[in-house]
Amino acid sequence: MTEKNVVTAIHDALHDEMAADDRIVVLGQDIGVRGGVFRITQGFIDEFGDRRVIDTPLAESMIVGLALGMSLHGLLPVAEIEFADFIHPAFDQIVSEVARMRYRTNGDFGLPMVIRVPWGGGIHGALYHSQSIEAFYAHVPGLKVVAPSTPADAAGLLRSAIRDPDPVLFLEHKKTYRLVKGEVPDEPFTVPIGNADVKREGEDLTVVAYGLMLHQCLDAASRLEEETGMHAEVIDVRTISPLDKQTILDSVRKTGKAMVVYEDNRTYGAGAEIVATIAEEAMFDLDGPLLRIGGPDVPAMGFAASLEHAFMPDTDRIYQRMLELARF
Amino acid sequence: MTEKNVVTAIHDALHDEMAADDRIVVLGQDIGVRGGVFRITQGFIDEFGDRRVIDTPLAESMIVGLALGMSLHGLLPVAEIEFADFIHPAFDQIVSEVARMRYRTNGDFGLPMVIRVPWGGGIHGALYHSQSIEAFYAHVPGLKVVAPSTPADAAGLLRSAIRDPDPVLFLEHKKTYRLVKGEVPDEPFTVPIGNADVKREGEDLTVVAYGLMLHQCLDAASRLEEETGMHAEVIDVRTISPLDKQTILDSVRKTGKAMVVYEDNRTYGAGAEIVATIAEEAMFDLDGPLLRIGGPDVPAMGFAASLEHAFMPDTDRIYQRMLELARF
Amino acid sequence: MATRVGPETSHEALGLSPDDLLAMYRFILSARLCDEAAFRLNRQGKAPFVVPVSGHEGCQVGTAYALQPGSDIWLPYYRDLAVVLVAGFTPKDIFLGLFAKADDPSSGGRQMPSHWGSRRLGIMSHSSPIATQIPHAAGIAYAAKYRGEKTVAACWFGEGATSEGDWHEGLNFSGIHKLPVVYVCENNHYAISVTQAQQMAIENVADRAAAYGFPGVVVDGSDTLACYAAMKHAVERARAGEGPTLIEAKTYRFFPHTSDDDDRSYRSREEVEEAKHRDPLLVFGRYLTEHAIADAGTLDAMEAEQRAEIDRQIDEAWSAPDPDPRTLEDRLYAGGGE
Amino acid sequence: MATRVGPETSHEALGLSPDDLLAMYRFILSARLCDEAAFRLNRQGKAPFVVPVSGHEGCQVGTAYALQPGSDIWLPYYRDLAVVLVAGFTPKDIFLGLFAKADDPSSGGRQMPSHWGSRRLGIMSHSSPIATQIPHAAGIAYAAKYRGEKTVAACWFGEGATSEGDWHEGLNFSGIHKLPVVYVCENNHYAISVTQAQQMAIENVADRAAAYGFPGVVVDGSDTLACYAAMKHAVERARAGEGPTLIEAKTYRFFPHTSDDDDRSYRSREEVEEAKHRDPLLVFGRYLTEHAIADAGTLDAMEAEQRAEIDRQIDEAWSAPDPDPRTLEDRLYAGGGE
Ligand SMILES: Cc1ncc(C[n+]2csc(CCOP(=O)(O)OP(=O)(O)O)c2C)c(N)n1
Ligand SMILES: Cc1ncc(C[n+]2csc(CCOP(=O)(O)OP(=O)(O)O)c2C)c(N)n1
Ligand SMILES: [Mg+2]
Ligand SMILES: [Mg+2]
Repeated sequence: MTEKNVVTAIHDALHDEMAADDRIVVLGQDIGVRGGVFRITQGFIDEFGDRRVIDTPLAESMIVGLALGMSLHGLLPVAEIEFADFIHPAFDQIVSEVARMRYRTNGDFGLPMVIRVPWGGGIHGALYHSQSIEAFYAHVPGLKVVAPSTPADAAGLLRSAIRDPDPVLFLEHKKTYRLVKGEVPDEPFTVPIGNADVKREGEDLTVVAYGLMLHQCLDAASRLEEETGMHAEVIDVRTISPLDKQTILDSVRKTGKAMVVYEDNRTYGAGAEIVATIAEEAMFDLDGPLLRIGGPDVPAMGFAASLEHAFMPDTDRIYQRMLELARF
Repeated sequence: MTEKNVVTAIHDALHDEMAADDRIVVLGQDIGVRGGVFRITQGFIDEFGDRRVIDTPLAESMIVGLALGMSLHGLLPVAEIEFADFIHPAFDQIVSEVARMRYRTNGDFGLPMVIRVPWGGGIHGALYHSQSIEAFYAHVPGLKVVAPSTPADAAGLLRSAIRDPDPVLFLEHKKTYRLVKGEVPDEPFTVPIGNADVKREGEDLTVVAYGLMLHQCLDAASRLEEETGMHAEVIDVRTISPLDKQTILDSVRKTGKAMVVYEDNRTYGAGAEIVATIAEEAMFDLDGPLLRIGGPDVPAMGFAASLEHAFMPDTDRIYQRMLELARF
Repeated sequence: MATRVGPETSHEALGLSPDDLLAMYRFILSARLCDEAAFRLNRQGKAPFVVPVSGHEGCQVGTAYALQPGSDIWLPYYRDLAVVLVAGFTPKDIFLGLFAKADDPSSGGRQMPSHWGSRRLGIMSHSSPIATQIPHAAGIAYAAKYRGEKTVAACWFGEGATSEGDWHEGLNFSGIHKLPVVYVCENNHYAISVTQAQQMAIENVADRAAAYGFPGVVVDGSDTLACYAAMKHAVERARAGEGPTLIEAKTYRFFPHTSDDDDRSYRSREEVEEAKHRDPLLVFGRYLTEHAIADAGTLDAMEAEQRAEIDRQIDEAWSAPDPDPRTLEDRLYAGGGE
Repeated sequence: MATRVGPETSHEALGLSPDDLLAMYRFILSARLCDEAAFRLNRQGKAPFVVPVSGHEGCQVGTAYALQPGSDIWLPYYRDLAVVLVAGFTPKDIFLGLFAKADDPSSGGRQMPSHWGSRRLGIMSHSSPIATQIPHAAGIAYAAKYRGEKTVAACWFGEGATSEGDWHEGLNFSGIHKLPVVYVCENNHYAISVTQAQQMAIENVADRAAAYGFPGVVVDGSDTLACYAAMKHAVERARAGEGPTLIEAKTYRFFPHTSDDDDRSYRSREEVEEAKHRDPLLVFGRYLTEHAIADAGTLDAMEAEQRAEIDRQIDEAWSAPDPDPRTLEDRLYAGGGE
């Protein structure tokens, strides 16, 4: 075990996978001598060379389409989109091509490939460096979408993603990069795609979250325990698609109360599916209202600190809603 | 009043608006001499000329970006995307540019423009001529998304969309184009954006739908009445964003039972938001489970008739679930 | 500016034997006959959707024949019936797709007809959205080069496809890395109804190659040997590590865009009839007779035999099983259903 | 192939008066001083994010000065501080944006600094995603032509932007319809750390104009008058209905990409110092003194006066109110909040 932040955990896992398998190549903007704007590929160009560490032109659709072609011809590409906000030009390649290759060929072709994407707010990124994009892609059959929130999960899920026979969209919350630290096993362990994780056990209510919000929920949960002695069970979704309904429903059936917290625009967001799933499958086990906390329905957050702060669901607001629900 | 099918209703409304206001231009692929692949702009090129009826190159991102520029400089563009399946290359222009212009300029700029998109299945379109796209765009703040299901609503909502000071994504279900006929007022009436419509009144359960599914739900509802004497209230969402919660919640509070039907892939689909909204705001008024019927989570429908049929939620399946719920 | 290749007079100079020429003619003929049969089946209500090839067979066979089946990679688009025949599809494979049968090698009846794909034959699956396969070709070529193979990736598309951003992005990357890829534009001057003049402000698509740092070549698409010559040279350059080539074959589509299209609204019958004077089947047939590779009788016999063979394969395809609706959710992910 | 313009020797030939030259110099100087002040404020912790312009001022002022403020349309990108000064922004406007104040004319503190926009001044709002404004420029130019105006739309971007599909799609449409638009590429040879050689296989972005059927022009970006000459000619062509021009100004970015960047990882200090010998401020200053438009003393006085003025406007901007968090959901739709 070694304590690492999220950036280091991802850097090390990616590095070790590349060292072990030369079919793996990384491609993206500024990932070479610059080491990536978030330093995930720091030093890679010197160790693996520019044939395996490819600084691409400024063209996201091409980056994804190129990775697809590489995957079709025996490589294991790990593409980086510089910011989640800039993945939109690649929407057609991801939705029409990457996600559908296996299905449209009736299983004749498969596409092992990973698209790494730094997402999320709280870093003064304003409208175009703060977006959440999971709702768009979780809805796309054929694509797996993971969003780890801790260094260990990031490392373990990245290894699973690289070894997965199908395409994986790998979401890394920018604010957690250096903020969140934790113990990471030194051996090449994996965390399975498709399993949510109970990050904190409790019996009074269930709180479902992912990304930065998971940590805010954990903080609110500790405060709830300190101030009221009540225990929130906090579930880290980890894999947004396919969604691990079982873990969520088991917890809700146990606590009888549920709330879902996410940073993205609230309406038609990923949290809607989680709430809808609980409502459809566990409504009669509930003894309290079903709550959802999401970001306001405006395009991401403003640059001004006052606007960014007003956008992000904060620990205090989450705590207050937890309290109401627990007391209900 | 004149009886028209959906194609004629849209053709006539668009024609009359263009005749009345020469700021309106239409642009898209094959909309000129070809009259559009679905004949919506039949004859326009002769009447309005090629400066107002623009056959564009094969580039959807450009079509939307071009329309944005036209709107910024005083025109009222109505862009056509040939099939909803081909709007994906324009995702960035729609999400990052069109939807955000007013917000990002703090109201300094506004973008009156319409993007017309034929969507949906049941026409032997296979994986890439059958898709539903509403879930992707309903989640985008700043963009209005409408999906009429009848000739009158199509005409009235198109006029509202063209006159709206903000961008509107106008979804036309391909299967309804010639299948659905109805009386359309001859005067230039409008149907307000943002209002759902109770297409059939009832007290035993509430059924929420849009697009082709609305008609299947109406058929199932008549059968329910004939065979059991029970009455389903069928709500046509009409505007997917902003969602008319009030009309839906009022009905659910009245009937105490609700089901949501949509053609798109079920998981993380638009129906999830509707179910979640009902669960959050009316759970204690429910005296039955909350049901959702959606398409399977595979990329659209296969070309083989057997696969297409297996994909589409059909009237019989809808009827059976209605029956269960009504009897609950 | 793009260079011009052809007219090609001697097949010997190209290293093509009489057998090669007859094989090429057979492919052209077979594609033409498949087309006619498909439209016949469409009228009979047995084939709901047909994408014609007629008019394009010469440039398709000419370019495809210069590749190495088994090792080179094919990225065709829906118009490329003749390309996939050269790549190894049988007429039966074509009709299994047309009838959307369970054994359709491209998609098991999931995709529309003419959306080709076969892992075994190295034909990369493509979708309906235009030009998305261009960056795929670059990625495949990059992987082939990375792995030290001599593989060449060839990618076909229409002139309308050149307007999509993906086309620009893919060619740009290919040029930067001097990848072993050949881009073939089948310029038939229409994108459904949109004319070339509405599509671009230039006369030759091939001139765009200069924007990406590699050569562009214009060739007469009805001259099969000229197309072969241009492709042969491009493939050699690619194998030698000299990078991509953009070949533009000027051609014409004899039938409507698809069986759903009505082309009378956008082009005159005279224009269509005029174009048929340069029918690649006639042009190449004439070459064979003039060079005494075959006489008219041989070619007629070949046609009769092909017709019978194709009809036989159509019957086999027609009687094949439809996809089982219970497989609807299979093969979305690895291991998902057998 | 692109043509070359300049070096430009005589301003008279360009119809520029001594006052014009002094005004142009003042814009260049003022942009430079805004840049220095912004980095100072960044170090003081008062400006979290700065996008530098230094090195680009010559080509920005040279091209922008050839437009008609009030009627022509500006589509700048984040690097174009000097362009928006010419278009009518005051230094205070710049710093209201830098401090994300409620009165920031571009976005009221919603967007990052240097994401320019002003309806009043005809500066079209842009976003962070690169190259999305290219089709907007085409649409605006189409509308201007449709309405029978003499308006010209001018659109600036870096060489990295040319790799995006939108760039290709927008230029293609502009060429087809011979639109009154001028595209200006500020080629500083880097897209953050990605070199031009990694970005494209060609030396001159301007050569790509041939792919769209209109002229491309290469000009030395440190030669302000040469940039003006190229732009003046392009604007005249556009107004005369002769269509678009692609101008490529070879320039250099003296500072890191932004205040968040560290450029030592991808370029040597020697390279940066070398480039400063062609500092457009020095080059143009020399022109003014050599042509006796102004002596060193006048220029020094202008600098002192500008410095004081900018500091005054910075203080005003700094003390302006922050956005009210209660306005977070306002102005998403028309009528949504005041
Ligand atoms: C992205 C996208 N937009 C629109 C379409 C509809 N469409 C299908 S084929 C076609 C024309 C293609 O023309 P071209 O590339 O010249 O090929 P051709 O059919 O002429 O051989 C269009 C517009 C599509 N399939 N994909
Ligand atoms: C679509 C998109 N991808 C990536 C980025 C991140 N990014 C911001 S600026 C930049 C480099 C732009 O280089 P260039 O166009 O040459 O302009 P310069 O900064 O050199 O003036 C990149 C990659 C972005 N803003 N948008
Ligand atoms: Mg064509
Ligand atoms: Mg640059």
